[in-house]
Amino acid sequence: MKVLDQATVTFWSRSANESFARMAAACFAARLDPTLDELNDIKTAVSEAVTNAIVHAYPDALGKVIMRLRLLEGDVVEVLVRDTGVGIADVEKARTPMFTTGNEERSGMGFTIMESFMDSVRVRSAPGKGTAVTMRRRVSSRRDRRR
Amino acid sequence: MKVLDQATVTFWSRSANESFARMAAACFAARLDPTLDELNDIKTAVSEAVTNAIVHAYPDALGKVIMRLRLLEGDVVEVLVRDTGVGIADVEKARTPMFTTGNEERSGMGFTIMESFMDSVRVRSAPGKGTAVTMRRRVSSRRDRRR
Amino acid sequence: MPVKTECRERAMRAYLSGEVDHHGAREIMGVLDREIGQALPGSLELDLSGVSFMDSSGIAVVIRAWRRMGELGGTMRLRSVPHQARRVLETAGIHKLMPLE
Amino acid sequence: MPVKTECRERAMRAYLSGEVDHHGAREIMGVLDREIGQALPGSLELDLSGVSFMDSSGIAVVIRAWRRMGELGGTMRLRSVPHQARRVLETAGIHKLMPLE
Ligand SMILES: Nc1ncnc2c1ncn2[C@@H]1O[C@H](COP(=O)(O)OP(=O)(O)O)[C@@H](O)[C@H]1O
Ligand SMILES: Nc1ncnc2c1ncn2[C@@H]1O[C@H](COP(=O)(O)OP(=O)(O)O)[C@@H](O)[C@H]1O
Repeated sequence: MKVLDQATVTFWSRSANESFARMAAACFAARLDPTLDELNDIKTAVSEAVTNAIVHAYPDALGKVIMRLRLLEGDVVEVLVRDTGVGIADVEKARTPMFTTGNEERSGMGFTIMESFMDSVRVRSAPGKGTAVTMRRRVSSRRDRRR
Repeated sequence: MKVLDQATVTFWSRSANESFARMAAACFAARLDPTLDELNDIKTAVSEAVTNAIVHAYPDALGKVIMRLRLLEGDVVEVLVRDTGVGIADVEKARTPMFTTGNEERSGMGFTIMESFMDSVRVRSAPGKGTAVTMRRRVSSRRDRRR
Repeated sequence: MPVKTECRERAMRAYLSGEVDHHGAREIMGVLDREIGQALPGSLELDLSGVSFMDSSGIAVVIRAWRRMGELGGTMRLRSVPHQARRVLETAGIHKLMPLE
Repeated sequence: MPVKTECRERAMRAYLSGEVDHHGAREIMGVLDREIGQALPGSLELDLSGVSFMDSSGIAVVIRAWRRMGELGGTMRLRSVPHQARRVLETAGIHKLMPLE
């Protein structure tokens, strides 16, 4: 799919940046004039992916989190959240609902939320190298809604 | 001044990104819990610097705009807006109120607004190399306001 | 404060507000743990009307309070759940564990 | 639409709304140019109550309309200017050119 525009946001793995990251993604996606529900869905999924990079990728240190935002042809928003942290050995297992290696502050529902709030979620990860989560969501353009 | 946190936002010189950039800066600055007026001042100044990079730096092409957001010790927000565009030959002249090389869509008040809405504005520029505008604004912390 | 509680005759009501994400969840859990531990209520009503955003960290907050109430032999319900938070909580099946209004 | 106009007995009122930045200014200028050119009003009142954000691009919008009204021998005033837009317009000294309420 053709990339119409793209922006990159880079930040440190501090929990205070979770809000910043999902707001930045929402402001970029707002360009497609989505409904409030669609925007909230994207914000929620981004919050999960970014929180994972902040909580799981760098357990004992600060690390960089890179979020690439894209607008694709056909009113599609793509968000890539990438870290260079510990990685995931078994991605399929990690995506199982309720599975978590975190403490009781984590519900293990992060990937499940991403999957149900976005149209597609692709995870690439290598232990010791890092994780990249690419999510896409088609939004209804104002054009369509007017019909 | 000690840097407490930092994030970088990179985007193309499209006018639709003006809104995205100032919102991203505001979301980052919101961490310091500024007043609405302070947040609006920062948004306005960022809008000017980013618009300049979009309008003036790359007259005939798309180029990259890099915005570095920092929280400095003492409740200070620092925003650096950098481009690798045409640069400014005479910065002092460019900063004069009403001076513009733009068409009648520009008022020549961009730098003046940045200067009056922020505590400090530093401009470094080299013709053919690009321009970097660094702005700082101390915000009143909630702590102070409670006193 | 992201949590306010009131308790009357062992019926506790807690009001969450703001963005319930990982950054904020720990403080909320801490307050709820403490208040439940002090009041030992027979029922807990968690009012989410002031929640502007919730992600899966909110699921953990709710489940933890629900477990605590279970240990005390009490009941728990969710009240005034905004649309976005409802979508998150329902994705996790929370409505099968407790009433969600 | 970021501009709505109404004209009664050569008194025009124009309502700007949304974010008046460089991205949006061109369309606003185009609409104002066209409407003023068609109605040839004796006075223009620019109502900014719906403006959620304005930067120096808004100054250019206002000055352009003011020049146009000057050419027509008419008057211009600004009405219901929100706080943030007022700060921007006053920094440019717009209040010395026309009433700003
Ligand atoms: N970016 C990441 N880096 C390392 N591990 C990750 C990352 N994202 C997810 N994981 C692993 O996948 C598990 C499941 O993730 P998720 O479904 O989001 O639930 P939770 O974050 O609540 O644990 C995590 O507990 C963690 O082990
Ligand atoms: N990033 C930039 N790259 C090149 N030239 C610039 C840049 N920023 C400002 N300038 C020059 O400085 C002038 C004054 O800028 P400014 O005060 O913001 O007013 P305006 O943008 O309305 O022209 C511009 O007209 C332009 O010639």
